[in-house]
Amino acid sequence: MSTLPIWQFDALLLIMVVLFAVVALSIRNLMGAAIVFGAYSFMMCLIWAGMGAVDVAFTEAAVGAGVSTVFVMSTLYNTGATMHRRTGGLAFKLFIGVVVTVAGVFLLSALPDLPAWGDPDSPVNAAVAPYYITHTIADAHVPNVVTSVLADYRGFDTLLETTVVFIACIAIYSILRVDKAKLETDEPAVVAAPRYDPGDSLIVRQASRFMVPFMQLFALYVIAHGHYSPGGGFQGGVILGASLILLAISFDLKFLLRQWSEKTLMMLVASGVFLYAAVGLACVFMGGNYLDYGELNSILPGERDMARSHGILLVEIGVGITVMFSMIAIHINLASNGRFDRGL
Amino acid sequence: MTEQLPIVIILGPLLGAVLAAFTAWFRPKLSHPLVVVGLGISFAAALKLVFIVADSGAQKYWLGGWGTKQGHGVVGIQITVDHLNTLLLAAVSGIALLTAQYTKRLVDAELAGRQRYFYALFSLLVTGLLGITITGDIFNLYVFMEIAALSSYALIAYGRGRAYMASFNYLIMGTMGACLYLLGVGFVFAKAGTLNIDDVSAIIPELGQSQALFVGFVLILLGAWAKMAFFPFHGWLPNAYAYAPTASTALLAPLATKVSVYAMLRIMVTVYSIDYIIHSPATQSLVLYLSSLAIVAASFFSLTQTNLKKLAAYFVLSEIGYMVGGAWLANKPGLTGAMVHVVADAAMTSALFMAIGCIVYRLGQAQLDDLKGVFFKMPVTMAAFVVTMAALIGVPPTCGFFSKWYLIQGAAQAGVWHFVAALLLSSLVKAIILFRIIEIGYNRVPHPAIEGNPAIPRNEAPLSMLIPTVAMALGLIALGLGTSTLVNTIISKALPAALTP
Amino acid sequence: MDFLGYILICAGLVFFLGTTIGLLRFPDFYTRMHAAGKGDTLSTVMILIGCICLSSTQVDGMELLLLALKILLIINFIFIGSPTATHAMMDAGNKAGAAPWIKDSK
Amino acid sequence: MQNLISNFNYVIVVILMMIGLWSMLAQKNLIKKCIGMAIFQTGIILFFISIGAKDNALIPILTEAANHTYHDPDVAKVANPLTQILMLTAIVVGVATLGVGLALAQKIYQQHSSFDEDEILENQRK
Repeated sequence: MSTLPIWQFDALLLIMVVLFAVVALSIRNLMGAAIVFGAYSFMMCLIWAGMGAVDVAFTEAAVGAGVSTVFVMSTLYNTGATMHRRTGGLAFKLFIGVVVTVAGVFLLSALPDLPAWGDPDSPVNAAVAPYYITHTIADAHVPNVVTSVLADYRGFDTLLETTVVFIACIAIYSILRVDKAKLETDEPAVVAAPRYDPGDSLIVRQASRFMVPFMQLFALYVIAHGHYSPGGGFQGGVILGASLILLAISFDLKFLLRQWSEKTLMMLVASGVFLYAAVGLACVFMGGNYLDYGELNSILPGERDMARSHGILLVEIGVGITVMFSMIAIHINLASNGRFDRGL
Repeated sequence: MTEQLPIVIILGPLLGAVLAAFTAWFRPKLSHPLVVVGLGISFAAALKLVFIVADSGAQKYWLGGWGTKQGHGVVGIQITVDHLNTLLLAAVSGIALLTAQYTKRLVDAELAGRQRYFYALFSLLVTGLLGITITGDIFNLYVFMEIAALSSYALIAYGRGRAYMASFNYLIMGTMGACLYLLGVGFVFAKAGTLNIDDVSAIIPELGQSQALFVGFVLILLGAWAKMAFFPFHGWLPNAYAYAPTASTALLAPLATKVSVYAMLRIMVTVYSIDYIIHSPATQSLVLYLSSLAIVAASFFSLTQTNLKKLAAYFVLSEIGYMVGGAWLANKPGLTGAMVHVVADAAMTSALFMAIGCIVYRLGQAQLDDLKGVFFKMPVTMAAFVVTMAALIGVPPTCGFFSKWYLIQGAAQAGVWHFVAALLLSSLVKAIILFRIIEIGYNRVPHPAIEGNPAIPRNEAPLSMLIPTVAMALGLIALGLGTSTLVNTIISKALPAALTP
Repeated sequence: MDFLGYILICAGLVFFLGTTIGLLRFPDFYTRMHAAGKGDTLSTVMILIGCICLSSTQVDGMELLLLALKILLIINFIFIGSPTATHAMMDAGNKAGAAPWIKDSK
Repeated sequence: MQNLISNFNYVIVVILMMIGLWSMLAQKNLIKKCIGMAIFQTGIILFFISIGAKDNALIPILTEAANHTYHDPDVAKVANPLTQILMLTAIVVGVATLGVGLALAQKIYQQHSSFDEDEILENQRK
């Protein structure tokens, strides 16, 4: 393929990233800040893709630039997007500035000691990592090294990461969800100004109806083909979630909730983690260590390496399920302010 | 089957939580027993491992069977149960089990109608804390840290009202801590090339003087300090613990900060060797001053509080100072004291917050002025409370005395007299507060035993709460009596060999 | 094929330049959105087709087909998504009462 | 010039870290704090990816030879997969934290009709 990177382009991107960060934090309109932050994330994607980290870039594009921006916007939809100008507090800001600068100088003092950028013999690149590159085919028959490390060598991290998404989902649910019956007495109802509803427009509805199947098809491809190309459970799950979020935005939440009730959504979120943990537990019952998919070769087709490959696919599906439904549930909670009726 | 025990410790609460999240939708009553069963399995495994470790040394477990490969070190994730963490594992899972039993009534009363995911989050928090304790991989530790942190934000936010802002502040500080930790891990990783704690600790001495390693060390410590609310980062803790529902605080206060202290100990003792601290005396004395300051400031603030929960939160802060200071004395009694105190303080804080929870359950609030006559209303609870306070002060047969004794011994040996003074001052302040509470609770009302005074009806907390509270208080004394056995069989083996005796 | 690819990409960049200038220089919300919506879509599509042409000289057979299919999917998304988004934003601006520019107004 | 680039990534990391940290501590607006948090996290991710980068390296997906066999990879020419896995985890953790932070901010806004920390504190004192 191509050789990397044209350094001028990289340097330009890096400077742009810093600029975007500053702009995102200094803009007074919060909606604008969210958009600029999305652009910042896309810049970051380019930089990472330029350094060969395609899976990370893919995830950041889907998660950091896509879904995060949607989350911030649905929060702002229910609240206010403008910041009041406030004076004072300058001394405090300066003090923090000094502290942060000291921290920065302290970090910079370590730079000469770090291995140079791109050195293939640096400890990080020479100690553990080569094992993965040279053994992934023999061990798990997965040419995408990232997938095999993600779901097999360091599969425990990924189980926990899925758990983190699961926790975030049920945490947001517990924080925001309110009963409609209690609404009148308990929480002051926020008086929302009449807002623009994109679902009013026929063009938007038809266009998203046309795009959603393609998105889902692509997402399934990303999950299933994660062994051979960038992607996997996370990215695919996020895209699947995004396709339904698109439906929720272009029609309305009720349209989505008619197909996926609250109960179904929240139970599916848990089921993905359960699938992952159960696959690991099955390995223990077959006589191996936890998450040692090789032990599954008596129930999955193929020898140990193929059993690993299939085990990876199983857990990726678990990850995909949890991530997809978490993203939808988080969006619904944020957008409808926990009322599950209307919203962005 | 015993070789699978380390992973069982994590899987018990994890699967319990996931199943509880399922049953919350069709059999809500099942959630609590499921979580209790999960924690019970975890506690049994942890207890069994204490004996195994005492007999045959550290137990290592490789996830996915990915152990050491020739020339590469450990390629997978390792979890380790050794002399340093086995006691804490048993303490965390045991306290969590007792607390889960204890909080049932509190949750039904405080969070009626909203408790759908409470026990799932409760169990996930325990998963995270156990994971931080058991893991043998510095990146895996970060993930567990976030699991514990995210579930605790939600548990605090259950308190509503001001709890949301308290939880948000905790989120910002907690994430800052986690990010600093992760950045520190990056620096260590850049120099060592591996994430496995055993491998890193073997590589670090070979690298010699290295600024990147030092920066990594400082960043990791700052991260751990933000998580444990050590002195300059303590702002979030009192509000978070005071406004959280009592049921959440009963779990968070004893365990969350202690486990972060353990993480710091693990980094100091195992990842970087203790020589690293001995060879940087400037940092060492700075941290010792900070810990003394933390103890004194927290003690001072606890004197000014009128709310029992906030007061207890400031106790937690001052105890953090004990442990950080003890660890940074970097001599044998100091480190022993810190290690004992992590376990002892978890038990003491747990008993303290359980007693406070009983009081809140009956009185509805925890203002000091409302405690009038509480000794007559709830004699058993208050007996447990007094025992706990005695332990916190450091009265001999309780565990608080022994750990404090080690700490003072260590400080004296290192010649750090300001730390000794801070320790004694903090004990004094706690004694003052105890007597103040006794004064309010006992003397402010006319004594009912005297003829003619109105009788005060007994109104004890329900047995499901009272039994764990009393058990915990008795446990403090038992732990105190068993301290020397624990130190000789387990903790002394966790100390680095290079230490001066 | 290479040549065609470069031509397409360069043309795309020219249109992009036009979009950017339009976005900055046009007088009101609607005309700016018009520039952004139209030029952006066209130039992205041109650049992506240019990419297909360029890659056709490097890979072949099944691999090229798959690659082209993927890029065509991207084009499909952009071709539908971008104008729709522009439309939604214009509509929202209209409802929010953004005043259109009229010739003599300032 | 190459030397400048080799440290340039790290310098940017430090700057991003400073921006993010400053924003988390000094900004009064809760949403800005959340965005600052996310910037800090992406800075760290950039650091990890930078230490795992290799000059002129390909993406960590092995190329297929005929018939389901794969070429023996040249380790120096394949980007480090390990740092990438770690950062995948970090990204997902980041979005989870951001979501919880936004949910809390939304609840706070409901109570106080403001994202401004000072106004919220004033409100709470009343």
